[in-house]
Amino acid sequence: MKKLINDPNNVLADALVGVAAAHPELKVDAANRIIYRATPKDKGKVALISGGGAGHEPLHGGFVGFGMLDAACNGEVFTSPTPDQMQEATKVADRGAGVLHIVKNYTGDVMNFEMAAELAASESDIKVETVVTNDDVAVQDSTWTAGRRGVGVTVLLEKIVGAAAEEGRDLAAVTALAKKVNEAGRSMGMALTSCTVPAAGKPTFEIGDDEMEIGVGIHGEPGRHRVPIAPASEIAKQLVEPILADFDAKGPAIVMLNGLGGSPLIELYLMYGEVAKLLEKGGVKIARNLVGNYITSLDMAGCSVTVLKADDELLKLWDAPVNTSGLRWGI
Amino acid sequence: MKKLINDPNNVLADALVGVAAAHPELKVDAANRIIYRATPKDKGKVALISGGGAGHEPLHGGFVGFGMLDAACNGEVFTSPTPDQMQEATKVADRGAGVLHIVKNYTGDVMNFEMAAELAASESDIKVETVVTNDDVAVQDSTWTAGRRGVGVTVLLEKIVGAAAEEGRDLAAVTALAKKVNEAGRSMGMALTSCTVPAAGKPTFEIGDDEMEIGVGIHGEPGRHRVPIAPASEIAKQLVEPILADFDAKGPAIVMLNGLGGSPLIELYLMYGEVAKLLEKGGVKIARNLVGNYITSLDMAGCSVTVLKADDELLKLWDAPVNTSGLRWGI
Amino acid sequence: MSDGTISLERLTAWLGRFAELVTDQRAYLTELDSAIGDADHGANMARGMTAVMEKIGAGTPAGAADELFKSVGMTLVTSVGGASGPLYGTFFLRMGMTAGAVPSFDGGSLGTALRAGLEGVVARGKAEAGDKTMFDAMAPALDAYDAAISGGGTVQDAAAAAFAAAEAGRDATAPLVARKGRASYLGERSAGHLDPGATSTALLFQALSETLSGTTTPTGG
Amino acid sequence: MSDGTISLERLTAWLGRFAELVTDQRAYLTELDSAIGDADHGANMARGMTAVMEKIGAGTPAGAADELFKSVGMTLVTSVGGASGPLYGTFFLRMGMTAGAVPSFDGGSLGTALRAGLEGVVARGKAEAGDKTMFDAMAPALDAYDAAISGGGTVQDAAAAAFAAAEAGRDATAPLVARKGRASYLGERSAGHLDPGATSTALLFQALSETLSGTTTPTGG
Ligand SMILES: Nc1ncnc2c1ncn2[C@@H]1O[C@H](COP(=O)(O)OP(=O)(O)O)[C@@H](O)[C@H]1O
Ligand SMILES: Nc1ncnc2c1ncn2[C@@H]1O[C@H](COP(=O)(O)OP(=O)(O)O)[C@@H](O)[C@H]1O
Ligand SMILES: [Mg+2]
Ligand SMILES: [Mg+2]
Ligand SMILES: [Mg+2]
Ligand SMILES: [Mg+2]
Repeated sequence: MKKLINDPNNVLADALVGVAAAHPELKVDAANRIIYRATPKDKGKVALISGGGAGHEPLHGGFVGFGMLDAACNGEVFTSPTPDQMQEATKVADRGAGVLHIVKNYTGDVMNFEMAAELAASESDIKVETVVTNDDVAVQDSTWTAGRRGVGVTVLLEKIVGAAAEEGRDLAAVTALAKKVNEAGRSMGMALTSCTVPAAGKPTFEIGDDEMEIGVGIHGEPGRHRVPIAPASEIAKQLVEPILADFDAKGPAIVMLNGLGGSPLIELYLMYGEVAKLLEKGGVKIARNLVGNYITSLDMAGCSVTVLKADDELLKLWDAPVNTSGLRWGI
Repeated sequence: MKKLINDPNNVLADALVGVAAAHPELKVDAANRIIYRATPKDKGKVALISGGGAGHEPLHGGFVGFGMLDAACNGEVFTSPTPDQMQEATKVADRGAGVLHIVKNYTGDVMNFEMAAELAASESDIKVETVVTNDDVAVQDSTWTAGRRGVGVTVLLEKIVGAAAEEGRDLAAVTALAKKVNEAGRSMGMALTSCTVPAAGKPTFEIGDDEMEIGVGIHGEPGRHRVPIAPASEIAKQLVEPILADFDAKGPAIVMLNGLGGSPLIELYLMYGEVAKLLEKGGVKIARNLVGNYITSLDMAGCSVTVLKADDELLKLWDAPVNTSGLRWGI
Repeated sequence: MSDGTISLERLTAWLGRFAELVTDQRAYLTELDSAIGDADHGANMARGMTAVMEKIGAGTPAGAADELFKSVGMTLVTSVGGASGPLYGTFFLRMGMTAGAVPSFDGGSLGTALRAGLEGVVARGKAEAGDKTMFDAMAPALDAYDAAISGGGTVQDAAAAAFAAAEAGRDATAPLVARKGRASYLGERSAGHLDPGATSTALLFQALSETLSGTTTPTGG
Repeated sequence: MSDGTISLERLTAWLGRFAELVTDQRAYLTELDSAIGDADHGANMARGMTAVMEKIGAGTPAGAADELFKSVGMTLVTSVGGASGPLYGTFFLRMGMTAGAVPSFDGGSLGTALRAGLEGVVARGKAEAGDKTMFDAMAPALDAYDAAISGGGTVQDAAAAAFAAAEAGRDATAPLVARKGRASYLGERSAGHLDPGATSTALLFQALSETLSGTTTPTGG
C-alpha cells in the first residue's frame, strides 16, 4: 500500500489536523470529529448537517461554509460516523430553526442518523428532519436490496438546499426542497481500479489490466458487472444510458462529471466532453455543470455521472453565492 | 494502461472538447489549442499568457479568467506548445499594453517561447516580456544543468501577477513583480508512483512497492534519489528540509501543498498538517495556504510543497478577487 | 441439576474473549467484507471491542448486569459506526434493558437477555432470515440455546449448541444473495461469500461457549 | 571523380526515409526518453516528420532547396514542440537559409547546408560536446562528412562516414552525465543511458546514407 499517511488506523484523525491548519474559517472538533463553521449563520435560519465515512473528500467537510453545510461529521474511512457525533454536530449547528440531516442511503449511515435523531428528540428540543439521498441507478431499488446508494446528487443537494437555508426558508420547506432535489437526480459510476482502504492495506478487489467495473459506488465495493476496458466514448455510453433509461431527463439539468479520486483532471474533462454529447443527444439541456473530484472513493481511478433535472428555482439556488473549500462562487 | 481516454495520441484534443463544453466563460481555439477568456480584460491592461505541455491540469487552462491568465497554450502531453500557438495566444490576449509570457524553466518551453517572442517582435508590434519560473530545489542550479525546473511557484505567480495586471500596472511593473515572486518561491516534490504518458502506454519508470522517489518534477522523470517508503511525517521532512536549507524562509509565506494527480485529498490534507508543523518550527509564518491538485503530473501519486515568502503587497494581491475554474474567490 | 450461575465476572470474561477473537480475526473479517462490502468490518469490530474492554476495565466494575451491558452497548454505538455499530450496540443495550439490576444470570435469564438483544437487532435492521446478515447466525444460535435450556441442558450445553448453530448459520450465508446491507448492491455477485457480520456473530457465541465451559458446575442432590 | 548531384527528389527521399525510421522506432525513442526524460521523444519525432511528409507531399513540390528545407523546418517548429521541435526545426530552417534557390546539392553544398543546420542547433540550444544531447551525434557526423568530401570521397562515402560517426557519437552519450535538457535534472542518474535526441540524429544520417547510396553516380574522365 502506497499512501501519504502515518498509522493506517489513524488516517482520519491525522487528516483533520491538516484540515484545521488549512482552514481558519472552519472549526474542527477533534474529539468528536466534527467540522463546522467558525462563523455560524444567522440565528433563526435552518442548519444543514451531513456526515459519512472518510475517504470521499471533499465531501462532506469541504462543503462546510456559507451557502452549504453548517457542520459535517466524519467517520473512519468508509464507516458511518456515530450517533453521538451527529448529535453533537446537531447541537453545534442549530440556530433555533431546526436542523436537516442529509444522509446518504447506506444501512450504517441511515441507522446511525436514526439513532442520532432519536437522541435529539429525547435529549434536546431541537427539531430534526432527515433527507436520505438515493440516486445511484446501478442499484435496483427493490425490497431485495438496501435501496439505491446515495452518491453524486448529495453534492448538488447540499449546494442547492444550503442556498435555500441561507434564504431563511423554514425547516419544512428546506426538507421538502431536499426531497425534491433527491428525486430529480440520478447517478452512475465506473471504476478502472480498486481503491485501497488504509486499515485493510490492500486493494479491496482485484481487477485485470484489461477490465473495468461498471456500476460502482463510492466505497470500493465491486460494481454490478465487470467488462473489458473500453474507450472513453464507450464508457460514457455505459454511464449515460442507464441514467436516461431510468427517468425522463429531457429538459434543463445540472450535470456533474465526478472523479473518484485517482483519475487526473485531463481525463475527467475528456469524459465530460463524451458524456455531454450523449446527454444532449438524449434531450438533456445542460444548464450548469461541474467537472472534478467532488465525491470520491479514496484513490480509485474512475468517474461517475450525475444528472439533476433543474427548474428555474433549482438553477437560481445553484447560482446563489457559496463559500466552501470545495465549491466557491458569487462571493 | 488504464485511462479514461480514446486514442492515446489524441488526448489533448479530446480533453479540449470537454473544456469547451464545460466552460462557456472560456473560448477554446481547437486548431491552435489555446484557451482564452470569452470576455477579455479592459483595453490598456497588461495581458498574461502561459502554456506548457498537457498533463498538469488545472495548470494552465484552469487558471484562465479574471485575476489570473488571459490565455493558455496547450502542448501535447508533457510537450511544450509551439511558437505559432504562443504567437496566436499573444495576439488574442494583447489589450494594447503588452503581454507577459510566463514560462516554466524547461529547455523545450524556453526555446519555443523564445521563438514566439522573436516572431512577436518581427511580425507584430506587441510588446512581449518573459518571466521564467525556476523554483524546484531538487535540481542544483548550476552550469551543469538546464537550471531548476519551474513548478509550484508558477501557480502562485499566475495568481499574484494576474491581480497586479488587473490593477492596471504597466508591463515593466508586472514583469518586475513576476520576477520578484519567482525569486521568493521554492518547491520540492516526491512521488509514490510513476505516471503513465498515454502515448507511451506504460509507466515512465518502474518503482517497487516499498520505494518512493524524492525530488521529482512534474513530467514523470525520476527524482534525485530513490528511498524506502516512509510515513507522512518523514516524507514531510524530506520535502521541507531542502526548502529551508535553500533560502531563509523565516517570516510570512504562502504555502501550497500540491497533489501530483493520483493522491486523494484526504492524504493531501494529512500531508499539509505534517508540512505546516515543520515549516512553523522553521520560522515560517503561514499567512495563506492552498491544499489540492494545482500542478499535476498526470496520474502520479505524490505531492509537492511550495513556500512563497510573501510581504504585504503579495498577500494583498493574493487576496484580490480571482475567477477561474481552478482558483476562485472574492468574486 | 446444575444451578449454572453466570457471574458478572464470567460475563465480563465472555466480552473479553469476544474482543480477543475479533482482534485476532480482524484481517479475516475485513477480507470477507472486501469481497461483498467495503473492507472495514474487521477494523470496526476490533475498534469497538477494544473500546468496550477499556471502558469496563476502567473505574469500578459494574454492580449489575443491566449496568454492564448498557455500557457495552453504548460504547459500541459511540465507537464503531457503520452498520455493525448500531446493530451490535443495540444488541447489548437491549440485553442490559431486559437484564434488570441482577448480580448474575442463570441459563434462563441469559437466554431471555440474548433474545431481547436479537429483537433489538431486528428492530434496528429489519433483517429477516436469509437476508445474508448477522441475523442468520444469531437467530439459529438463540433457538438452539433455548431448546437446550428447555430440554434441561446446562448453560454450557446451551452455549455449545448456540455456538454450533451460529457456525452453521454463518456457513449457510455463503450461497445466499444478500438482501440487506452493502452486499445487497452486488445482487447475484454477493453469492458465494460468507457474510462478515454472521462471521463475527459466530465469534460472539464461540466466546460465550468457551467462557462458560470454563465454569465448574457443582452437581447436587 | 563523381559529380554526385543530389536532386530535390533525392533530398525529399532522405526526409521520407527519416520519417519512416523515426516512426518505426518511435517506441524505442520513447523508451530511451522514459529513462532520462519524459517519455515523449518518439511521439514528438513521429508527429513532426509525419507532418513534414504531409506538407511536402501536398501541393506543388518545392522548386528549390531553400524552399524545401525552410518548409520542413517551419513544419517541425509548428508541429513538434518540446526541445526537439525548435532544435530539429532550426536545423532545417538554417539548411534552407544557406542553400539558396538551387535545384540540387552536390557533396560540398550539402555539407555547407548541414553545417549551417548544426550551427542553428547550437545557437538555439547552446549545447557543447559532451552535454549528452543530439549535438554529440550531429557534430561528429558533420566532421566525418567534411573530411570525406575534402578527402575526395563521394557523397555516398561522406554520408556513410557521417552515419558511422553519428552512431559512434550516439553510443558515446551512454556513459555521460547530462548537462542540457531534462536529463540534466537527474544528475549522476542520467549516466548509463543513450540520449534519445542523439539516437534520432543517428537515424537522420542513417536515412541520408541509405538514400544517397541508392544514387547511381556516373564516373567520367
Ligand atoms: N439491516 C441489517 N440487519 C442486520 N445486519 C446487517 C444489516 N445490514 C448489514 N448488516 C450486517 O453488518 C455487516 C457489515 O458490517 P460493517 O462492515 O461493520 O458495516 P458497513 O456495512 O457499514 O461497512 C454485514 O456483514 C451484515 O452482517
Ligand atoms: N540544449 C539542448 N541542445 C541540444 N539538444 C538538446 C538540448 N536539450 C535537449 N536536447 C535534445 O532533445 C532531446 C529531447 O527531446 P524531446 O524529448 O522531444 O523534448 P523534451 O525534452 O522537451 O521532452 C534530448 O534527448 C536531447 O538530445
Ligand atoms: Mg463501512
Ligand atoms: Mg517533453
Ligand atoms: Mg463494511
Ligand atoms: Mg522528452
